[in-house]
Amino acid sequence: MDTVNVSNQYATNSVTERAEFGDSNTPVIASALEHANMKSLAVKTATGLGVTLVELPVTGMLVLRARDDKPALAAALKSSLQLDLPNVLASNVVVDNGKSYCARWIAPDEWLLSCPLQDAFEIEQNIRTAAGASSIAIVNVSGGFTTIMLSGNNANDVLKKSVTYDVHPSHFTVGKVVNTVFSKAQVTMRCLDTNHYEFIVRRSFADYVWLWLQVASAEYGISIEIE
Amino acid sequence: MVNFVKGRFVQNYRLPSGGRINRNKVLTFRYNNRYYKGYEGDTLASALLANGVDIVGRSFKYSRARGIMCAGVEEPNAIMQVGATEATQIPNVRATEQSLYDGLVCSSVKGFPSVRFDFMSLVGRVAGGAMGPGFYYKTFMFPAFMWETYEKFIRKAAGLGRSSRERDPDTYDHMHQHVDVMVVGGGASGLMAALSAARAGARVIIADEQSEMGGALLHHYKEIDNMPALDWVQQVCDELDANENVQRFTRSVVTGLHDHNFLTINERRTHHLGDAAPQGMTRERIHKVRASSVVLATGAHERPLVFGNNDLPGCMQCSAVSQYIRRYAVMPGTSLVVMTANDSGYQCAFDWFDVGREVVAIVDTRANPDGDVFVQAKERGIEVITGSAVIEARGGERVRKAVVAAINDKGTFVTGEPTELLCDTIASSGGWSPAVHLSCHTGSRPVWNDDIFGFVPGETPENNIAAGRVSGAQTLSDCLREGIKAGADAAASCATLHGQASSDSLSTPKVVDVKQGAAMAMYLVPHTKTPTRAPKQFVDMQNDVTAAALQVSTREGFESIEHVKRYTAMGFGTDQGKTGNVNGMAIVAKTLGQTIAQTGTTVFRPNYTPVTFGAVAGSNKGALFDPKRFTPMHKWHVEHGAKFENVGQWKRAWYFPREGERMQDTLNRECVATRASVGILDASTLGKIDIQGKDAREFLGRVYTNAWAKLEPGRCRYGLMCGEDGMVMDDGVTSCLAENHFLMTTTTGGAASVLSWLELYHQTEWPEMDVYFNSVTDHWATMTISGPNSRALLAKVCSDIDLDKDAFKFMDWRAGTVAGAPARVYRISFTGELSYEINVPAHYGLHVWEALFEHGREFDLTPYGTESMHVLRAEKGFVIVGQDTDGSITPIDMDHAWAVANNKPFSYIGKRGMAREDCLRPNRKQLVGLETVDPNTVLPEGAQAVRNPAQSIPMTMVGHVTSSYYSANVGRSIAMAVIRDGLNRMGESVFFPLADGSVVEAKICNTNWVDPDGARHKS
Amino acid sequence: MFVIYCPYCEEHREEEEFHASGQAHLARPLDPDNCTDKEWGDFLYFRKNPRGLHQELWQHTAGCRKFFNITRDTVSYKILETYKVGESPKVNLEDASHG
Amino acid sequence: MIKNALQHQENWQRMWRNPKPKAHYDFIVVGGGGHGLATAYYLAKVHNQSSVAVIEKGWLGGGNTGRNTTIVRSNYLWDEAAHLYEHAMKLWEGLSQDLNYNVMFSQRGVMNLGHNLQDMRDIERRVNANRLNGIDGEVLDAQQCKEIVPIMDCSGSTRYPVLGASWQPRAGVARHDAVAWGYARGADQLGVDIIQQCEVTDILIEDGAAVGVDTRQHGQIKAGRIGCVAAGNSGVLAGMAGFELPIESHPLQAFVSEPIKPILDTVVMSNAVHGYMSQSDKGDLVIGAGIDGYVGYGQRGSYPVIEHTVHAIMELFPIVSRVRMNRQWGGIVDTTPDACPILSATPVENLFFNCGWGTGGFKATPGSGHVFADLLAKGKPNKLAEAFTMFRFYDGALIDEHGAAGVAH
Ligand SMILES: Cc1cc2nc3c(=O)[nH]c(=O)nc-3n(C[C@H](O)[C@H](O)[C@H](O)COP(=O)(O)OP(=O)(O)OC[C@H]3O[C@@H](n4cnc5c(N)ncnc54)[C@H](O)[C@@H]3O)c2cc1C
Ligand SMILES: NC(=O)c1ccc[n+]([C@@H]2O[C@H](COP(=O)([O-])OP(=O)(O)OC[C@H]3O[C@@H](n4cnc5c(N)ncnc54)[C@H](O)[C@@H]3O)[C@@H](O)[C@H]2O)c1
Ligand SMILES: Cc1cc2nc3c(=O)[nH]c(=O)nc-3n(C[C@H](O)[C@H](O)[C@H](O)COP(=O)(O)O)c2cc1C
Ligand SMILES: [Zn+2]
Repeated sequence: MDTVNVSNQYATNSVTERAEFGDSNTPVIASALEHANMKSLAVKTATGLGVTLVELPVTGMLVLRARDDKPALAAALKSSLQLDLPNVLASNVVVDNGKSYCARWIAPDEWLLSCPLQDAFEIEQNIRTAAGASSIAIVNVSGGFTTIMLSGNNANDVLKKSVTYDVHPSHFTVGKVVNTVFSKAQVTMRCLDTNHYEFIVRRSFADYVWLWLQVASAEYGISIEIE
Repeated sequence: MVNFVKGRFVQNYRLPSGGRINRNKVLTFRYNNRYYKGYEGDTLASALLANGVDIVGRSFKYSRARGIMCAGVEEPNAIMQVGATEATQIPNVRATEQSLYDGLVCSSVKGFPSVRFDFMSLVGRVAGGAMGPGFYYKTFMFPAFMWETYEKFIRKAAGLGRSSRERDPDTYDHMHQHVDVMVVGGGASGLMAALSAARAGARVIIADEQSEMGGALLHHYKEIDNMPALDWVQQVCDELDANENVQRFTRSVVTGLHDHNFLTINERRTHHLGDAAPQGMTRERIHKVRASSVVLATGAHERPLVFGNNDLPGCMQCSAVSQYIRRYAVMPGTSLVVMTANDSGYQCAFDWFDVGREVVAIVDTRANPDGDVFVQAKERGIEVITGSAVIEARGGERVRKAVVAAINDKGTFVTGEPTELLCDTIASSGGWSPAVHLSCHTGSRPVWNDDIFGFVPGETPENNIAAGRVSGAQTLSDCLREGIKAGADAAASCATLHGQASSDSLSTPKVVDVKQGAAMAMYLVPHTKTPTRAPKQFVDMQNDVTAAALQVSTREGFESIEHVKRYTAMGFGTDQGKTGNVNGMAIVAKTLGQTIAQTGTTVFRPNYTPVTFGAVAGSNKGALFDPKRFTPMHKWHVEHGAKFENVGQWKRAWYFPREGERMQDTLNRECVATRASVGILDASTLGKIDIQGKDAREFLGRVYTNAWAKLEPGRCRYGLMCGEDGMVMDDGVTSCLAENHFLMTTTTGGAASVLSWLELYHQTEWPEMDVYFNSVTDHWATMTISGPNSRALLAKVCSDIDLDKDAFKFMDWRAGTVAGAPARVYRISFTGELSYEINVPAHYGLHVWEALFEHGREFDLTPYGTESMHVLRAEKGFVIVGQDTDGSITPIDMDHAWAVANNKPFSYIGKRGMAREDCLRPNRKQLVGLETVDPNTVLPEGAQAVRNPAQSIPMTMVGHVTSSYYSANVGRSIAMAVIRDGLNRMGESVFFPLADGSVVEAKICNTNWVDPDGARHKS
Repeated sequence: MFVIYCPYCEEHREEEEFHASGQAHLARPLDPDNCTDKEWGDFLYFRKNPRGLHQELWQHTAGCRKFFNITRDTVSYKILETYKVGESPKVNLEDASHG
Repeated sequence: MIKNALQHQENWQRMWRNPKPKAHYDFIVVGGGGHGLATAYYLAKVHNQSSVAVIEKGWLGGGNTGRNTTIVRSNYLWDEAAHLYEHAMKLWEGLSQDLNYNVMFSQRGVMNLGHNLQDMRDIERRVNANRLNGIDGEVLDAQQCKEIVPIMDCSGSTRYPVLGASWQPRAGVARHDAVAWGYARGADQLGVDIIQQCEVTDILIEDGAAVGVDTRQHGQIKAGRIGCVAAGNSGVLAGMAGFELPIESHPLQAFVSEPIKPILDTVVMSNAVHGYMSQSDKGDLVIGAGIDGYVGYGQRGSYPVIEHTVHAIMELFPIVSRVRMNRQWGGIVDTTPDACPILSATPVENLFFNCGWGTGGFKATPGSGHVFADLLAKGKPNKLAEAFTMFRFYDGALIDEHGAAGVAH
């Protein structure tokens, strides 16, 4: 049995290598809001320009952890993705060949890295290799979240209805990442630009968060876009 | 008085010009089934007065006629039922706060059959004398059984308005706000505070409960900076509105000031628009404001004086009279007597006089008033009767006369012969009570100020700044100056602005102040008779509390003002004593021979004015009451007719009934199919925690009761978790993924608390340990296939794991691909059958689930829910923590001694707790199986066991049923129970006396009903 | 409702993001197996519960999930300091205590 | 009554005297809430003690007695608790007559709702235990709940549908202030000195035994035995005597609506969605909220707790959407780890504590006073009190009412 400190669930069976069987060999990816049928929602709700909502397709998500060996993790991330480990409440983004990688500060010993879904395993392996024997942990949590984008002239108003955090542009600045309470759920939110926000939501809560956003946006007019 | 003609435009009491109303917009409304007209800009109260409606309610206890007394939130009498339809009924609307809208329907809340002729008032007249304070406590207790009959009648008379019987058609929402400076009140002081804070660069909110900014300036016209005051107000508002850092809210009451400067604003967005909110708008919004500093510029409420029959319609606050005349162009009557103990009362006489109506006299309680207003009154030719008071009002249902008499200097007794003045309105002013309410919400006590004869805010934990009338400022220029300073100081104290707060300082606007004469401390006006014998002198109109009642209760020993409040109900009403409390305190103080400062106030609490439950709930109702958590396969369950069970926030498939099946039929089918072939359960809700690090294994050893030192990668083990008290807390299977890497599963309900528990011990007790915890509950979709055909089924969708029974053994796990998706498959079993728990990333969950069904047809793959899962595990005697345990069960009690390792080097959590004296005593309740003597009888879960069913009540109970089912597989009922000393009493009978009188006998047995040797799950 | 400074997120956040976990600095007996029922009971259940300054443990549950300590006045609800686990408080309880 | 009315309410007797404290009493009861006053009353009445003082730092009944939602029931799960609360219930049933003061005990029934399957199992278990302990109770299904409370949404379409309830018909509400006043008057008439506005600042201990108290306003007062009945402040008093209690004092809040016409004839409590509501004789809806998670002596709580409860109330009673919340307030409740009280001797001789009633002791007021008077008079616990010793937190014999009794109010 192998004794390395590796989560090897994808070791031999990454998504790209498909095994051979019958008619169900193409795994179908379902996002957390698949059941909501965005297409039909988009048709029904495209009534205004106040707020635009989008659920992104399933994204690769890795939790990166390190305490004393944080420099090792930082170096590993840098070498594998040219990405710096962000400081408190910050995020760093690298776009390479049309692929986007974003590392978010979650806690002093925790970061959330998003990447293309298919690349998650490889990135995990690369970082682990680069970090060598240092004490770090990486967990693939791609299935555990969905990403919702909120934009439009009234996006900040909707945010004010939803989270207790001070989202004034002078406080929730571009690039800032905040874990906070979203009504009765929790989210990781990032400010991408004025009136443009990203919510990373636990999959099982996605329906609730989406519904909430829809209700909170209603007065401004919502359009739902499909990615 | 006035001729009411349906639909005719009467408004006999409307002045031909003036007021801040829009005469071009005529509004029709209905009050007590008659139609009236008013104008845009009216309140319901001003419109009623314009139409000459002077009785708006009946009092609670004595059923006396009551009229409109005030013009603002402090109004105690004009309480209305509003709403044109059943669903839009609103009880207890203050007519003075309700803007008029077209089609408004309202009625008075008290009075049967009508407010004009009231049946209860007869009762009040007869019984009123007997209804002193504490009336109920001294009566009705004999005979004992009759109290509840009396109570029914008392309750019938209770309450003001009525709740709707239907659902509210409107919605409500909330908004979180963060500001540097929150200014409460938009009068002269508040406006200046907001402006100076805004100029200093602060983020500011200013909120006022009224429909427009200006506060007292709205009726107390003056010139400011050489322009009409309201032009000046407009100018300030324009500047505030142009500043993007300022939010200005009207119709917005600050209802509470909580710890660390957290405030709630109730913004009534649509109350002035109609019964129901316009499409797309929420009816009310609550702003939850976190402010660095708060400026309280809440002004003051005028205190009417307490005299005989002071509740007669026609008795009003002086300032209210001014407001009706100047703001609404409404005359509340035809001839006025003013009684005042200070200069401010004169203004209403001037306002009345200046529109050409009769002022009979100003009765000034002071012997020698010497302010400018005294001179001005003389100039107008108004008679001023000094050193006197209106000791009593007379009239049937409206003031007809004021009884005036000379009083001594201190205002404590009548010195002269009473004379009567004919009038229909008596306006009184005893002074002003600063609106200190908010300053008290975090526990601060207001402080008595002898200069103004009122309480001003005391020191608050957050050093909030009071400015203007609320702090005792007496002149408009003082108010303006204080406002400017407060705003600047508030901005300067904000951390975010430190240093950079530019004081582009505001110069104090120019105003001309008049010379003020000294006020007199006056609360209860003396009468020739003592309060108990004089005509009733009301302190709290809404609760019919009189001066006499206060004196009586004080003499009965209720000396604390808090006792007085509770004994008499003073200040308990919907107005919370805004006009009456200070008068009441003064009366109590005097009775006890102490000062008002010594007597103190009762506690002011939120809400400043009442807030609808709808607003407080906001959008957190219906589907948004609480999150529904869904598994990745939820959609499939819905499409296949599942019934759901709430487990925490999760929706779990409970069972999958087919057409025509009763629940038990479904369970029988699901359970039999599973053991006969293969069944499938969605187990995605189980908590899953990824644990990595060199010390992960040691950590497991410390938090679980059993041993982990030897678990190899690729293997799984059941773990039992206790609290430090040794009681079972959670359980689940943990797998070794790699030497330093584990996956822990927890119960569905325990997921969050177990993760927190692990973090707690790691972060605070053992920070030196190298270990990381991460929740992966949502990441994995988990489906358990169970039954003899599960291997064959799995083989159809998984080719890269060797499924051979020896290669992939019971309690092994393997990584592989299932239906094309990367998977971890665990060979663990909660049913006792050959089982595989397939885990795939959640986004593949539905796909894999469906693939299993595609291939499962030939095996009759049967979906089952939590209920069959419960039956199947009970057939094997597996426990469910939380159902079979209750926080008082140790692993030993649970018959899980096998899961307790006593030779681990570290004293793991739970070990010491289990060793306490009471946990070691014999005769504890232990988990055992039960078989009813009649195999078809299913014991109710929760049935209590006794050894001797013939014992009389109270019976000695020895335990209870924790789980109980009919098992189609076993062919009889089975149950689990905790029974005292149960493990030593196998084969003995226990009895269950049930609610229907029957007694069920059952025998204690062990719990392994199916496959006791475990051959099946190992097969 | 409190506003609490998280020493890890280095920001003030609303109380709703946090969870209170009782008295701080409760040391688990080092040798549980050799302590008396009384000593164990004191650790498990008996608390200072002061009226006045209190050192308590909180978790930033909806934020960084870190536990940290607060010195708080249980009457005025003022928070005098927050500090990380392992750090020492700066406020001396004796000095600032209420009567 | 009639006589007084004719005399213009001028001749009522004082409810209680305002005596100067004596130098020594046989018994001092610290705390003039319902429990303390009842203790003094029964010491005088049942045990014929004539040298008894109650020392109260504020106004009588100004602690939790004056700020609770007044729910009285006895349907507790465990035998020990059930017997104690039922003892209280029996006393409630004759209390107005015993005190000659109407405490308005109104046995309008209390309903504890179940919203999930485990709730219903717990309800079954508790009601069965109650029945066998001689306490009235039934298990209701959703339909029966609807019949008793027509305004409740029992439709099954709510987030957490009402599945059923336990129902205790003999349970109900009482007028909280009247309870304090009635006991105070009764005790005063039996010679008990009630000393208000007098704060105990220290417990005087000599040779390991309590001999009296020190007070802010009246200095030292000596006593043979001292009973502390200070609810939320019990920890502070224990601190004076040099020991800790297994208690934390937390804020607990409640609020009332404006008075409206009767819509609710009974008491409804829900643990799972957390809220409970009744309607007072004056017409206000009296609603209890949850507890704050931290120690707090401020007699106020945090706003999210209020909101949370309003969400629950709106979920159960959506028709009250336009009814308004008038006033909210808080008390300081003394919570124990097992949600059961402490009636106990202490490490200090002659010093006894009656505390830990937490969020639910109003209902026990008569029983608590009765049993504690017995403990004080005799120096050792009777059968009803035995299990409630503070030393159970050492040997582990807890009486855990959390799980099964739900909201412990
Ligand atoms: C919001 C709320 C709702 C509740 N709802 C219910 C309910 O529905 N049903 C129910 O059964 N229970 C309920 N309770 C609990 C119940 O109120 C209490 O358990 C009960 O009232 C306690 O009574 P007591 O006499 O022991 O305490 P208290 O009434 O608090 O009396 C203790 C007294 O001790 C005094 N004191 C303290 N320290 C000193 C000192 N050093 N010197 C002198 N005097 C001192 C205090 O001033 C106080 O008056 C509720 C509590 C709250 C706060
Ligand atoms: N009549 C007199 O004798 C006299 C004497 C001195 C001053 N004044 C006048 O009084 C005014 C003083 O100004 P000021 O600003 O101190 O008081 P103000 O009464 O003018 O303004 C206070 C404002 O606060 C609002 N308010 C109070 N509590 C609130 C709450 N909780 N939420 C939202 N709004 C709330 C009120 O509706 C009011 O509009 C000046 O206009 C001055 O001319 C009158
Ligand atoms: C059962 C009950 C009913 C109450 N009803 C009202 C009420 O109708 N109006 C009111 O203003 N306060 C009411 N109160 C609250 C009291 O005014 C007060 O807030 C409470 O006794 C706590 O005291 P405090 O606020 O002075 O600290 C009620 C309190 C209780 C316990
Ligand atoms: Zn943090």
